[in-house]
Amino acid sequence: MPHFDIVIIGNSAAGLQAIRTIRRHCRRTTIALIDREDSPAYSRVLTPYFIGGKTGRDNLFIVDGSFYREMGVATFFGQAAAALDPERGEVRLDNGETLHFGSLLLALGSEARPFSPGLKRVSTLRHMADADKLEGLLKPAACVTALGAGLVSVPVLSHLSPDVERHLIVSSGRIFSRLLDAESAAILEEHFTAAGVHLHKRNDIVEVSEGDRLHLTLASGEKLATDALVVGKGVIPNTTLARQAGLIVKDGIVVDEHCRTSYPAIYAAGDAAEGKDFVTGETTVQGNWITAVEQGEVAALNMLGLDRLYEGSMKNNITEVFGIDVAVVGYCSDDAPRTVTHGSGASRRFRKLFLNEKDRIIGAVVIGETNDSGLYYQMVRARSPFPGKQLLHGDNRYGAFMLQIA
Amino acid sequence: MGNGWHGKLLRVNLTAKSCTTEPLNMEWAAAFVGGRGLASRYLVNEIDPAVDPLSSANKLILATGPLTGTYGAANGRYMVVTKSPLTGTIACSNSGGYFPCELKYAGYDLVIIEGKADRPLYLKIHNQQAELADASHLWGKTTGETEDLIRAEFHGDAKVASIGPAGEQMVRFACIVNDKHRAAGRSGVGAVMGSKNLKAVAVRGTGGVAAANKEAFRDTARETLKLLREHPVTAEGLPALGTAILVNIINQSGALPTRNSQCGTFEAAEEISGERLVQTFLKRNKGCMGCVIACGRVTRLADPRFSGSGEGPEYESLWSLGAACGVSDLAAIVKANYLCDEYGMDTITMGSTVACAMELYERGILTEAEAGMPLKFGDGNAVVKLVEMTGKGEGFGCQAGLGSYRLAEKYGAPELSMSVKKQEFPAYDGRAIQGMGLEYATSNRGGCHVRGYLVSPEILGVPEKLDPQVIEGKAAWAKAFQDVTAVVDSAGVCLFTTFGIGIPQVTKLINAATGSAFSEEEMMVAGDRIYNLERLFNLKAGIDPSQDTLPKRILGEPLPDGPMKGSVSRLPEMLPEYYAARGWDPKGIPTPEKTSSLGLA
Amino acid sequence: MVLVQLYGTLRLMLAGKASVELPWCEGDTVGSLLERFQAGERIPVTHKLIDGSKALHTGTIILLNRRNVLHLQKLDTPVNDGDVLALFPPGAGG
Amino acid sequence: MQKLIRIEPSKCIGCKSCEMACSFRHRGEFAPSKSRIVNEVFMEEAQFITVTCMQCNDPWCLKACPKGAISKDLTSGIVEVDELKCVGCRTCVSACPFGMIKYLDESGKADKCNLCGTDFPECVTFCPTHCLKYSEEDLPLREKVLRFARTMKDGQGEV
Repeated sequence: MPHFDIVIIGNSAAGLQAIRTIRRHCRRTTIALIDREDSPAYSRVLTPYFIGGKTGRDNLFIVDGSFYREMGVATFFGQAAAALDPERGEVRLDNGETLHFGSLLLALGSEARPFSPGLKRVSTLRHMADADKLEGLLKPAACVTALGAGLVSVPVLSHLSPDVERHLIVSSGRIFSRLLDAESAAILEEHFTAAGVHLHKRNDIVEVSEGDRLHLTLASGEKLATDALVVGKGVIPNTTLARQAGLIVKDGIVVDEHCRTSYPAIYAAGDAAEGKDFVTGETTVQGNWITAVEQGEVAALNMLGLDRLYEGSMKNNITEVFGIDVAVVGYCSDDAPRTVTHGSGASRRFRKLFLNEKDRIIGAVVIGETNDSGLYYQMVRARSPFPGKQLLHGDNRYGAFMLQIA
Repeated sequence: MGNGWHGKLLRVNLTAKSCTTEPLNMEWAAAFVGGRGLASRYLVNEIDPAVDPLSSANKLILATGPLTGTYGAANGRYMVVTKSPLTGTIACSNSGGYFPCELKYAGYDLVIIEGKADRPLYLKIHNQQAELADASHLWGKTTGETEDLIRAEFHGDAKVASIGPAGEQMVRFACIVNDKHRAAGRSGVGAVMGSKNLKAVAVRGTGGVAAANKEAFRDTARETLKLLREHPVTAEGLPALGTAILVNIINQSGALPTRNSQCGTFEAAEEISGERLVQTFLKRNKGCMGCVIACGRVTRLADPRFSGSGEGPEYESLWSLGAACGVSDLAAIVKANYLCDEYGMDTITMGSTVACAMELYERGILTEAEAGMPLKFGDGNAVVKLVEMTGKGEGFGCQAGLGSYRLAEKYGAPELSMSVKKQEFPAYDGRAIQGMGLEYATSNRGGCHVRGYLVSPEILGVPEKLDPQVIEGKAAWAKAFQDVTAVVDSAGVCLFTTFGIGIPQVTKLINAATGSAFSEEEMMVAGDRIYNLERLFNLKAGIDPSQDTLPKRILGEPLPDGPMKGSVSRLPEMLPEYYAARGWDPKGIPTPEKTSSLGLA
Repeated sequence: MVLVQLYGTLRLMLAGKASVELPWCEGDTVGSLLERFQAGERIPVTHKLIDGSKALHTGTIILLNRRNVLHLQKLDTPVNDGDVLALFPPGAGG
Repeated sequence: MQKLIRIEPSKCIGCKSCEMACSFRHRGEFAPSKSRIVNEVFMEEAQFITVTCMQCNDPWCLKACPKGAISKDLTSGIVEVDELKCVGCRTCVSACPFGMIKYLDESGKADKCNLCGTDFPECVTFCPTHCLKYSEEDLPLREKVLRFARTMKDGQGEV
C-alpha cells in the first residue's frame, strides 16, 4: 500500500495552497492529491466569467499538469475517496486502491444545492460540466431566470446582454440575505431593477414543466416562460466521507484553530470545513476563496509540525453585478451594535461600516469604487478601532489608513 | 482627443439650472493657447464688455490650459476669467492646488457659468455627470467648512473651489478659494460667483489627459524638470524660503511700499521676513499638483492670541498685511492671511485697503467713530479685526469691502488709494523699480505684478540684471514679459517656472501635448494677441487709456528713504514708448493694422 | 569693520546667523570680503553666491550699502570701513 | 538583493508627480486615479504620505488570486499580474491590506506596481525632490511595514 506523508483530497483553493505551502517549507515531504474530477485545478469562482464570455474556457484552469509534477505531487484524479479509516490512516479510492497517510487534509469543497435535477434547461453552477451546460443554454436564450440570489447566480445574470429578459427569484424578502444587511441589499435591489432585472421577492418556484421552453409557476401564482434556469440556492459542504469515518461534523467538518478535525492527523479546510468565525467566535462554514486559501495554508503548516493558529475566517467577497462593484467583508448583519454609513446608491458610492460594542470595526459593505476594500478587510482582521467618519469619505487608501490609525 | 485637450466645455446656466456640454472651439484654442487666452476669447464673444460685472449678464469662465494636469513644469493651473467688479476690466485670476487638474481629469477644458441662481447652489461634477445641487446649508460658511461639508456629502476625494462669506456679500475683492488655501485671488472674481448665488464648484475626475506625442512630451518634461532643478531660484530659493524670501531683498532695495507707500523701506522687515517665518510657524514646504518647486508654506500658528493652520503667507501677503500697514507682528499677519483664505478675500487688496484706511485715520479724515476702532499704523490686532469684519460684512468692514479706491473716494481722498484702475498694486514701489511702475500702469487687470514681473530682471537679476532706476528699454521689456506671461498662464503652467525656463520649453511642451508645430515666434505672437484682446475688451468696457497711470504719490512724491531716496516714477516718459512697442497709437489704442495682423479685427 | 548681512538659504545653512562683522582692511573689495567671510565659517556657503570662476550666479544679489554690486564693479567693487554688505543667494517670488 | 522604491516622506512636497508619471507611462495618459503609486496629502496634519506596492515576500494578492494570474519573480522580487490570465474578478483587490492592487475599468484587469519591469521606475525618475529613491531593500522600508503591523497589534491589545 503506497504511503504518503500528506494526502490531500480536493484540488481547489485549499488543496492548492496547502501544496504550495508545504513545498515552500519542505521538498521531501511526499504528497498525494485525490480529486474526483480528472483535470488540473480550475477555478469554480470564475465560471460565471466564462459563461458571461468574459474569459475563455481554457482560462478557468489555475494550473496545468506540469504544476503537480514540479511540486512533486502524486495525483489520483478522476477518483473519489470512497472511505476513510482514521485509526489506520487509510483512504480508499472508488477504484479500490488504498493510500496510507501520515496526515490527511480534507479539502472536499461543497456541492450546489440541487433543484429539479434531470431537466435540460435547469442547471446549478459548480463544476466545469455545469459551466459547459449553462454556456450552451445561455447563448441562444432570450429569457433567463435565476433562482436564489447568490454570488454565482447573480453574476451569471449580470453578465448577460441587457436585451435578454432576466428574472431573479428569491425566497426571502431581499437579495443576498445571508451576505448583506437590509440597507445595502435595498441599494443593490434598486440597482438591479434599474438594470432591468425582474425581481420576484418572497417567492419560489412551485412547478416546472419543460418543453421548448421552461414553464415556471411561482408561489405567487405568476407564470413565467424562460429559456434557462440558473439555480443558486446555496451549497452543501461535502461531509459524507468525514461523517462516515466518525469525524465530528456539524454543517461542515468541525475544525479547531489549527484546522484540525476531531482526529489529530486529519485536517480540513475550505468549503467543507466548519471553523471559528473571526468576528463572532462561533463555528461557521465560511465558503469563500480567501478563507479556503488561508485555511489550506494553516492546515499545511500544522501538518508539517509548524504550530500555526488560525484566528478565524470571515466573509470576503467582491464582485461586479450589473455594472456596479460590491465588496462584503466581515460581519455585515443588521444586528451589529452600531453602523456608520456614507454615500448612497444614487451616487454610486456607498460605504457601511459595522462596529461592535467597543466601536471596533467588524465588517464593511462597499458598493462602488471598491478598490479600497482590502483595507477594510485588514481593519477587521486587526480589530481596528473606528477612527472617525472621514475614513469613509474618500479613497481610503493605505496613506489615509496609516494616518487614521496613527 | 488625446492631445492635451478634451475638446469639450461645460456650460452651466444657473438661471435655467442646466448643465450642457459643447465642443471646444479648437481654432480659438490654437490661436489663444488655452486658459486665460481662450477663456478671454469666449468672454469677448459672449458678453457685452459694458455689462455690470455683478449682474446676471456677466459670465464666469473657469479655464484650464493644454498643459494643465500634465507634468514637467508645474502644470497645475487654472484661470478664472470674467469682468471684474473691482476694476471694470477683464479679470483673469490664476490658481494652482489640486482642483485645476481634477477639473481637467473630469473631462472638461472650460466651464462657462452664466445667469444667476434664485437660491444658493453648488456645481457638482463627477466626470461626465454635472449637476447643480442645493447649497443653502453652505451659505455663510467659510471656504474650509464648505470644502469639508461638500466632501462629506459628495465625495471625499472631490476637489472644491468655493467662495467664502466675502464672495457671498460681493466684497469687491472676494476671491475663489480652492483646496482650502489656494486662491484665484485678484480682481473680485469671487464676488462675481457670489452675485450668481453659486457657492462652490466640486469636482471628482477620474479620467486623464493625454499628449499627442508621448515620447516627445516625456523627453521635454525631463529636460524641463532638469532645468528647474538646476536653477538656483527654482531649486533652492523658492523651496526653502518661498516667495517670502523677497521681504528682505525688496526692503534692502528700497522698494518695499511701507505705510501705504509713504516710504520704501520698513524698519521691521526682518520681523516679517521669510527667514523669520522659517524659524517660527513653518511646518514644511509644499507644491501644487505637478509642481517641481514647492514654494507653498504649510504653517501652523501657535500664539497666545491666535490659532489656526493653513498655507502661507506669501510674500505679497506679508507685505500687504504687514509692511503696508506698518505691522511687524508676524502672528497677526499669519492670522489675517488665514482669515482672508477662510472668508475668501484677496490678501493684496485687503491689506492695502487696511493701509489706506490707516492713513485716512492718521490724517484725521476717517474718525475712530466711523471706523469703530483706532486704526493706527503698526497695530496688528486692528488688521486682524478689520479683516474679520470685512469678511463678515460687519460695521466698517462693509466700507473696507469696497477696496481702497472706493473707500478713499468716499472720504474725498481717492489719491490715498495705492491702486491702478481701482486695483491695488502689490509689494513693489513703482518709484524704486521703474519698469514695475510701467507694468502696473499698463496691466490689463489694473495694479498687478503677475502680468509682467519686471522685478525679476530689475531686482533679482533673472534672466539678466537691469538697473531699476533706468527707464531706457523698459517698455520693450514690459511688453515682452507681458506677452510671455500671457502664454505661460494660458498654457496652464505656473508663472514661477519662468525663473528657470522660458518660451522655448513652454513651446516644446505645448507642441508635444497638442501635436502642433508652433514656433517660438508664433507663441510670442499668441501672447501679444491675448494681450491685445484683453486691451480691446477694456476699451469697450469704457476703461480709457488715461487710466494707464499710477497714484499721484508714485508719480509726484519722491521716495523719502532708502537707496532709491528722491525718485519718482517716470511713467510719463515710458508710456509713449510702451504704446509704440505694442503697436498702439499714441493714445494707447491698438491700431487697425495691429489688430488685423493679430487676427483680432 | 564691515557688517556682512546673511539672508535666505545662507542664513538657514549657518544655523540662523543673521550677520557677521569682519575687520576692514585697506584695499578690500566685495570679492576679498567674501573670501574672508568664508574663511571664518566651517560650512562652505559662498558657492551659493558665486561659481568656481568667481562669477556671480544668475539671481545672486549682493548689495553694498543697498546698491547692487552688479551696477557697480561687481566683485571688484571697493569696500570702505563701516560699509554694509548684504548677501542674498538666488531667490524669487511674486 | 531585491530593489524597491524607497520613500522618504519628509522630502515629499505633495505634488503627485509620481502619480502623473506612473499613469502616463502605464496608461498612456496623466490620470492619477489610475496610478499604481499613491501620494496622499493631509494638510491639517502637515503630512504627505506616499505608498506603493511593497512587493511583499508572501503577497496577499498572489495567494488570493483564484486564477494564479499573479506571480512573484524569484530574482527581481517583482510581484506581477499576468494580464492574459487575469479575469478581472477583483479577489486580489479585497485581499491586499494596503489597497495597492486595483481593478481598472478600462482594462477590466487588476493593476499593480511592477517597478516598471526591467526599467527604472518612472515615478522615481520624475520625483522632483528625490523623496522617492530606487534602491536595494533596506531596513526603513521593512520597518515601515513592521511599524504598521505593530500599530495594528497595539490597537488590538487595547480595550
